[in-house]
Amino acid sequence: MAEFLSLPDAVSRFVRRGDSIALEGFTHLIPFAAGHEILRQGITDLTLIRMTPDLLYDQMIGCGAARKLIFSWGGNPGVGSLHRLRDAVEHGWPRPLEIEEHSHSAMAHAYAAGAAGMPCAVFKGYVGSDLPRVNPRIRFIACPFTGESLAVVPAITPDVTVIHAQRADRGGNVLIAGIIGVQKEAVLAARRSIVTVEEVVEDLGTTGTNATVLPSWTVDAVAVVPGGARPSYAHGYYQRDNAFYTGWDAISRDRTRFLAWASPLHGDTHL
Amino acid sequence: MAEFLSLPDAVSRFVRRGDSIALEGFTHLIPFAAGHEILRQGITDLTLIRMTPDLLYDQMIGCGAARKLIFSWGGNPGVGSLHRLRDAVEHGWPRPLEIEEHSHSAMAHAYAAGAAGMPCAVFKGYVGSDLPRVNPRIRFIACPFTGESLAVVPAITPDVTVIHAQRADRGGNVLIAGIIGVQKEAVLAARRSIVTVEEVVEDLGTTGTNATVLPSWTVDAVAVVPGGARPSYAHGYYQRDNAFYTGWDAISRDRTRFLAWASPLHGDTHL
Amino acid sequence: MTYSAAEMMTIAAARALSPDDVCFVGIGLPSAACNLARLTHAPRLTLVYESGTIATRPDVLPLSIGDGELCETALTTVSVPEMFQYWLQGGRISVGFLGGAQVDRFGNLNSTVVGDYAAPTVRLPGSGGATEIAILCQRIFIVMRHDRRALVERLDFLTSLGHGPTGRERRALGLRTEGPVLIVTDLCTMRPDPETKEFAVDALHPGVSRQQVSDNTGWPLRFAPRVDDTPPPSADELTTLRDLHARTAAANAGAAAAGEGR
Amino acid sequence: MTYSAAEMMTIAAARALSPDDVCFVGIGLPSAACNLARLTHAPRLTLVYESGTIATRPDVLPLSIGDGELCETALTTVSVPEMFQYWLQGGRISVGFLGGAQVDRFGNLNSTVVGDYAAPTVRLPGSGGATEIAILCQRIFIVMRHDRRALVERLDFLTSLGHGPTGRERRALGLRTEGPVLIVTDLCTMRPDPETKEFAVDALHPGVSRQQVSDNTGWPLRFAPRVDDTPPPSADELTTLRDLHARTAAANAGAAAAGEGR
Repeated sequence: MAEFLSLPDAVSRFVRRGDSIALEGFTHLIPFAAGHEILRQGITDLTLIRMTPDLLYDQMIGCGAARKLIFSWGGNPGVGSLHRLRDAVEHGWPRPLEIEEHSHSAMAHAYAAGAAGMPCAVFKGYVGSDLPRVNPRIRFIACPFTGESLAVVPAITPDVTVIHAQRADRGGNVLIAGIIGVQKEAVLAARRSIVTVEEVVEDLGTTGTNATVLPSWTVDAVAVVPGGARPSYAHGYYQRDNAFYTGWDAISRDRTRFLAWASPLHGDTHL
Repeated sequence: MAEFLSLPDAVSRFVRRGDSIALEGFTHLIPFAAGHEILRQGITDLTLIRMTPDLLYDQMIGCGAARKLIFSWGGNPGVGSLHRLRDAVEHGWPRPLEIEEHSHSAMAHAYAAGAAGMPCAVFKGYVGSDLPRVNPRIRFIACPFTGESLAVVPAITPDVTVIHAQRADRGGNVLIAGIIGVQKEAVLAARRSIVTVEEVVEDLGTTGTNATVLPSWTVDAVAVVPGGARPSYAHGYYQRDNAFYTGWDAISRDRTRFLAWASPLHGDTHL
Repeated sequence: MTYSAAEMMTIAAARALSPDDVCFVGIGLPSAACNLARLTHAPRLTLVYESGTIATRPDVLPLSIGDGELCETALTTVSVPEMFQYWLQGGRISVGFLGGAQVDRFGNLNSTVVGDYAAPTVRLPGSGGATEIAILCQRIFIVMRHDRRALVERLDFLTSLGHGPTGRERRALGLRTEGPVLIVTDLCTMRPDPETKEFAVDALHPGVSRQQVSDNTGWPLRFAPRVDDTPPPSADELTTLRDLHARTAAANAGAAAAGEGR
Repeated sequence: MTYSAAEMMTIAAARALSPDDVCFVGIGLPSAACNLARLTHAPRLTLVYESGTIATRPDVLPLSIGDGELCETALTTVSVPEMFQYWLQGGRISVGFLGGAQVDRFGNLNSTVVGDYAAPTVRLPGSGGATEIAILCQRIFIVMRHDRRALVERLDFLTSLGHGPTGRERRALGLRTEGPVLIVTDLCTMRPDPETKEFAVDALHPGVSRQQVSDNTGWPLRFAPRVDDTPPPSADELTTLRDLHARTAAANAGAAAAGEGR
């Protein structure tokens, strides 16, 4: 059963130094507030997992909270590079960042495999690409019926997944709507999970529907954090702050400007 | 793009003698009218595929339309046996019926694999069961990362899938709601597909939602057949005729009573 | 209040459920037992049916696993592939109910054929969800009518793994789930020996003798060191169960009157 | 009407789409080209974005692949795993648009690194959907700015398979999809030789010379036996494209005013 906690309490209870952690969101519903709380609490040595590490992971990497990144596309969508990610990979600043790199299809399949209790995901992928040469966690097996070569990657099973959703009911059941991404799979695949929500309502109104719901017994903590996805957006609540995404390019290009931006978020331990 | 056709035209255009065919439905939305039309047109030598062959397949098997059945549970839910199925397996009446038998999980995974363009489905299954001894299409492979033994079955890719859904819009997009079963996967896995619907509406009302929709370009024919699922039910339209299901037991127990029941459905060729 | 053996059996099964359980529910007695538990001592009990309905709270018992009532009272309804992938295989279910035509002393089940597979005397419905329910739910409760044709020395076909043909195979296969922990019949309840995994009677329903149970069992039946008497149904249990059945009968009669058949 | 090279490029890409195509659309030029096609000659064109939006009809161009506009105008929105499983891998997409930092003469693409993978000069965003889009869509259209750093003799990293490093690998691997059939740049369009699969210029945009194209290409560029002149943008194409961009700019300005940042 999900417990209702404050965001600081949820993070301190369920996120630990050295965890593998997925803060998922596909443009929509990115859990910025929870990510910033992790920085504030100085939790470090994280393995960050996400299909589309964008500004939030750029910020966490720039603050030195991550030792490894598992990802499939690292950019500022429609704007350009993630300069903190690049600085870490290209120059090891503020600390070296280990990379495990996949394709979107591989990661989507790997989250689904994690949710489905499978040790690995089998799919049609990586044919002719150099990625299997640089990632030993990409293998191939033959279909026992047709002989066709199929790609295999390990299931993603984060120590903890954090997502933002529109709302929960008083029982702690969570509704996700709109562009739902891989958030449901990321929660079901994880050992622990935190969901921040815009609001708590009496009734989700999902009875009798095929809505995307995480039942209370699949979630550890629900924290009510209105605006918890900003500058990302929450369908039905607020729009994406595209200006912040565009403006991030200049902030993140420059270590000094980034450090000034990040100073209110610094925990004690890592910079 | 789906074409709007009458049910007889849709069946004669897209269902052929000797086809492998899935008339799917999980208690809900069973395409009885389409199945009966197949009998009326005397299409035979079919390989019937369905997780839960119930009364419709009992009727089709009793009429001699099937040479093979691929299934995972063959009963009259809450009532008892499918006597026509039993008569075919136990006594070869009216013709012998080849059986390929799976578990629900295997068939659900195999439909999903078919929809996903995979040659096979890999899952945790069949451990310790005798089913792999009697079904050579159940194999095992080892996870390349953990060594764990995993079950593999071939993807289900029917020549034709027939389902019943609540409604289509004028563009031929189809909405399925309520207990959605494996119908979407069965259509996406098939080479050809027919959807019967209760009605055609101007707008499905699914824009901006996560509803279960089959876009027009995934369906070959849409036929408007109000009541097309009776005595099964259509959520939002009519209820299940439980009395018919209960009454079927007595009809199907007896070859003579069954033949009398079936006589209006006989095609010319098979009995 | 007087009561039938079938009522005792349903009530004994219901009592075995804990409030925090998430149950994969089959049609018939398991559905009655789970809903009875939900309406009595385990109001938070979560019911999942393989048709895709999650956390459903039906007011009447479904005739079929895919009845509209299940969807209309569920928190949400997912596709059948998702049900088997994320929910059953994902390890989200704590208790699965299974039955079958035959069970052996180690809780292995046959729901496939009586006789030879290729030329069966009786063709049974088959596995349905059972083969994977048996290996993927944390614990399995088995419900069976108690007679020698059902509780057999040797299965004609092993559809769903219990503790294995000799009681050792399940452990050897490395499964992390517990397997069958309880058999409930209309005569008694049985639990497996911690070491041998052979089921032994641990409680007799009121008025049932050891001899009667042994006579109706197809293998030389063991009794646990301590055999309890099953407490008889309470008035609350009986009333709740009968109300549930009465609502179900009334709803079905109404639906039959409204329906038409082909 | 005068027009920019970027406008010509977008319009040339749009023209290559057929009304019955189902497109897997990326952000930027592909999104502009697909929506332009939908608003001009191909109103039935179906747009699918990897964020899960199916048959979307955005009124403005998304800045990101997961913008709310895409969901709000889609027939339905599915999960990202479903998008990659049933829709891309299921073979439902006829045309995939790809770009990248580097392309070679056989349509292989690099969007991973410039320099050595372990110690890159430039760390690029990575594959995203591209690696599987390249092998699973029926046909691939490549869009690139035409310069020697982009159209290279040899890729630093092969992220997404075109016809293979020697033009023969794709066929040898047994893929049933066609692979890259078109490269659109701001200078020309190119199509692969049916036998060698080497891309050759088949049309020059208005005012562009052969020399100019060759000078901006990192390999010894071939020209098809017949090289056409790309028809200049029509008034309708230009107006529609500019209206689309104007609506987009207005919407973004409005959203920026409404938003607040962190």
